[in-house]
Amino acid sequence: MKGLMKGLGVTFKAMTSKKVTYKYPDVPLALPDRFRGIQYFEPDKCIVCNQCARICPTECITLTGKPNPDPEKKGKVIDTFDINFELCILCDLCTEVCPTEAIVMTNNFELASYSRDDLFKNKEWLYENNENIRKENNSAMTTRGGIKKDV
Amino acid sequence: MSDEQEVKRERKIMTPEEREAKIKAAAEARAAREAAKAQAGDAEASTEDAAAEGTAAEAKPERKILTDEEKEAKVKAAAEARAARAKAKEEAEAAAAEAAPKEPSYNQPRLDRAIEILKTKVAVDAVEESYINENNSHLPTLTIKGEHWYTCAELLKHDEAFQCDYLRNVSGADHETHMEVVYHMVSISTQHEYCIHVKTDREQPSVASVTPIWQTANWNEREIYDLLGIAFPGHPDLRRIMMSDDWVGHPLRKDYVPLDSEV
Amino acid sequence: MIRTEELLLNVGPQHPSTHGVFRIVVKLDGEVIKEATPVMGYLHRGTEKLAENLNYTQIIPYTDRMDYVSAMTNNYVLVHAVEKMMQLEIPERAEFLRLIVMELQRVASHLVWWGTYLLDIGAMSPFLYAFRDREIIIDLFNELCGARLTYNYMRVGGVKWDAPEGWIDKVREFIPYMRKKMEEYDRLVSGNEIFLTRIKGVGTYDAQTAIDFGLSGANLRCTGVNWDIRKNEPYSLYDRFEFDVPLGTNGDCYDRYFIRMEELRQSLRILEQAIEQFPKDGEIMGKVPRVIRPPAGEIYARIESPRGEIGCYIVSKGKAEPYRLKFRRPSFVNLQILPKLLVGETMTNLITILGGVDIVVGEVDC
Amino acid sequence: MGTWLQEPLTWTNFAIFLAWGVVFLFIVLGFVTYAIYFERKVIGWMQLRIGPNRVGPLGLFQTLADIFKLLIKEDTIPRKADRWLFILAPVITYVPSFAVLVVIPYTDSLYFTDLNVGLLYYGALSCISTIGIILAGWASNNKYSLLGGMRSAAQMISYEIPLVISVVGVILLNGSLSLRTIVNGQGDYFWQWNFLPQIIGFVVFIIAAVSELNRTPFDLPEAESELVAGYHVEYSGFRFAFFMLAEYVYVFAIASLTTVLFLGGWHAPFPFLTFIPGIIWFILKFMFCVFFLFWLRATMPRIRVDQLMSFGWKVLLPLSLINVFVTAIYVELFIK
Repeated sequence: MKGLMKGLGVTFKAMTSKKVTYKYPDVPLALPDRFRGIQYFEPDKCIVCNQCARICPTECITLTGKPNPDPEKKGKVIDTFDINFELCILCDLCTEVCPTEAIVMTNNFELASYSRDDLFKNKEWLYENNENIRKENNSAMTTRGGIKKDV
Repeated sequence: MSDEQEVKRERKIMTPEEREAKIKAAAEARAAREAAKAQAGDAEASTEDAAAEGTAAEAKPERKILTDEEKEAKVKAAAEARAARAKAKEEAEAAAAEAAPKEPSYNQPRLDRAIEILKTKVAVDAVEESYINENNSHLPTLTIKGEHWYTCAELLKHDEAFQCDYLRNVSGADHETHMEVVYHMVSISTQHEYCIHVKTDREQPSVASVTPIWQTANWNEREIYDLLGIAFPGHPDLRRIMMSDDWVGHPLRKDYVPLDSEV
Repeated sequence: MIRTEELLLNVGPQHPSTHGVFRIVVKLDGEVIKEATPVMGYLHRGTEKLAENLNYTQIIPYTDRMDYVSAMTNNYVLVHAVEKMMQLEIPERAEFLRLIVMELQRVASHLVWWGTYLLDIGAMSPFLYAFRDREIIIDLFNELCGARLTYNYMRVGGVKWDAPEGWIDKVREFIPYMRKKMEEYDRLVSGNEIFLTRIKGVGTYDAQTAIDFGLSGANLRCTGVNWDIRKNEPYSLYDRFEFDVPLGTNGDCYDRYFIRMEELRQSLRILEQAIEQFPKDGEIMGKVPRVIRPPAGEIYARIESPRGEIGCYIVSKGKAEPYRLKFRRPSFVNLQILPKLLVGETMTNLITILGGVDIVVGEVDC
Repeated sequence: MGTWLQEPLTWTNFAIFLAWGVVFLFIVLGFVTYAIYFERKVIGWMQLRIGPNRVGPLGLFQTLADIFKLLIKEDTIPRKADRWLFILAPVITYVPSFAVLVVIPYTDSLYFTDLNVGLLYYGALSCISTIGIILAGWASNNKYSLLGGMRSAAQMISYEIPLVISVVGVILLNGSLSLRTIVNGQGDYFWQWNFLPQIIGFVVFIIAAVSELNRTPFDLPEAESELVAGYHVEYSGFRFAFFMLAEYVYVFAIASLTTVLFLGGWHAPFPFLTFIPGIIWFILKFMFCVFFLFWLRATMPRIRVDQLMSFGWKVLLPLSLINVFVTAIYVELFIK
């Protein structure tokens, strides 16, 4: 009987304590900088090295390059870049391997839509997704051989 | 007792001499690699700023169109670099081996005794091969002949010298030449661990079930049966466990062809 | 003539108390269970098969999805196995970070268990209390690695992110907060007579049975077997900290409940010490080759996850992908004892026992 | 109102009765609507949430929206169900719950009828609802429903007995089964109300009453973590609403009955507070009882079937019998 009374006391006290509900759709969630949301992609920085597509565990990135239109410059520029968000698990590996920070995470996460086709995002869409971009992109991986982050 | 202490010191790895030798060897290897890199760099100096080795080198070919000569030079350079690297590695290994002749593992006596017991109590040819898995905390690893496995298992559980009453894990593997079931067991009282491999052929894979000895094996064996197709005669209820009952094939086999090409 | 018939009842795959898509086919005589057959595989994603075509870094996100309630320990068991195979040295700061997140994860995982267990037993509030406090840990993780559930935090050789500024202090503040909340939990639930009568003497087994079935974690320790991999085969930095392994005597749901509650406290104790000894600076990534290729051979690494012994068996042929990767999932092994425990129990106890075993279906099916 | 009942039945009188009935039905429906709202709010607060707050100001129209949703939902009857019993079950459950309300006096003058066997009438009618629940469990042709229905039958029978016997003490003290007489028999000071002299009876009554209501910690028939939803698994739309309605009307009835039997009805706790009208006191006490039920639901885990049974037969029944015995001796010695 004593235990029951104590329990009743706890719940009674809880009535006036601080509520933990987030006012989510009304008030946007405050997310930390490192939050892994939908990627932002900057075509100008991309060197078509294909590393993001290769590291992706779910193979959701497809990209093609084309020769640089400016004959003075070498290398390739990005032609198409698509992420299939039906598959993407936002694991952060693509941004981790990107040598030029062409692809980085943002804090946006709202992807719900009525059609699966809408989840297939192309280069332009990802470029427009330019709000709340993650500032801190230098993770531990920068110390690994070869990849330089201060481009 | 001493065994246990050594197990606990597992994290600490090398004696000072060993470390020194290793560092030296590593330094040599690095020097050799550097030299190779420089050579490679020369070959393509005209075209590349040679900012990054490794990654970039693999990825860059796409970036520009190379002339044939350039390509050839590059291939050659890469080959040379690779050769140099391999050589350096070999040297390093040799140096390390020279510096510290390999000591037998502290678990070697235990392994020898285990083999001895199995040979005398079960059959002379019960143990096919054995070694100490040094990376894995010096785990004594034995390969036991399929036909003697059940008797050996009983012995492993009940014999005074083993007392392996806790079966940690049962895994199966398809080695393309043969199938294998791997048992990891430990004795709760003495904390001695053993790893047992049992090989079986690939056409009609079958390994005696140890479910009557360790209940743990029950579902694990079912899982192996389901995913690898190894039969376990003596198992009380050998059905598929993960896949549906009407599934065709055993997914973890290396020659398994997925029905759905998307996967 | 009065005739009684056995009732065949499918509990699940969609049932509020099977914690996911898991099915038990029970034969009932009235409300008493005559026979129970667990049926699983509804959540089988073939992680082991997928892993054979992925390199080791790519497998880490997949391990997050096995035991999604305690993803950090899954991360750790994989990288630990690979590191052991390659004989890598891990910087101290990285190892400390790993240990801290693993212990936080244990707290979070036990909180989920506590909340859902009470929900199974019929009390709604504890669930929300537990999630309030778990939310703090989740937020800490979110701040550390940018995800709330599937962290993908550890890497072969270290961790991906260093602790952000003030993070360690937040963990430090969390410990006394959690201690206070634990008292509240005890007041609310641990003394509740209805709850105690429901779990006392339910689902009892002895030490011999527990060992025979290969149980681990609280399910083994409730019978009094002193077996905690953190103590018996110390990995990470556990040999540096003082903590106790709570043991039970009767091997019933009651013991399992109090062991888990005590483990929560012990985790806080470890965290406290870890925060104190946390190195001021240092690398968080060891010297690791660019492409991870463990030498040919095999390894079985195991650690103590909140649910028991999680193990990782890797066969490597010296390639960047594992030749064979098998996880020993504690939920899967622990669940084997269920059919034995359920015979002769009522429907109500089915839920109590299943909840007490503490399974995560993502891990059972893998 | 009692005077009307003595008059011959004319069309005018019939119209008046009907009007009163309809008005009262709406009062009860209004109570149910807002009881559900407050239950969700109170439990929300106790669980550190804020409860419904999306529909209307402060979420006040949430229940109305829910009712509307239930009304427009498809009415499904499983093909293998026993069709007529399936349809009949919610009706059998609901009608008695509404019918028991006639005997409850709210103030000295506001009541519908003053039956001289009021309490017996209440006990008898409330049992009928059980039949509805068992029928629902059986007719659904669902194993979970069946288990829920059987549990309900066992539970109702075991707890109806202590419930009735626990009030025998009160009846002995007042010498009447009429609820109005019972209220009037309780004194002007709060310690003269029945809950103190009849403390054993009171406690047994509360426990048995919560059990009768099928609410936590005795919500076994619908135990959602075991039986999914128990006897109403297969019900949807308005048939489901009827079960909910019956449950909350019983909350209304039990809270009123507790107030009347043990908490002094419309009496003020002290004589100098009588300037506040009796109906206010009644509502306050009534609301406290309702709140207590919500509070229990937010705190307690569910009891187990076998424990429930042994508790009912081995603890509550002997206790209530002892209570009757002691009260009888007391009455014999001091009052006669």
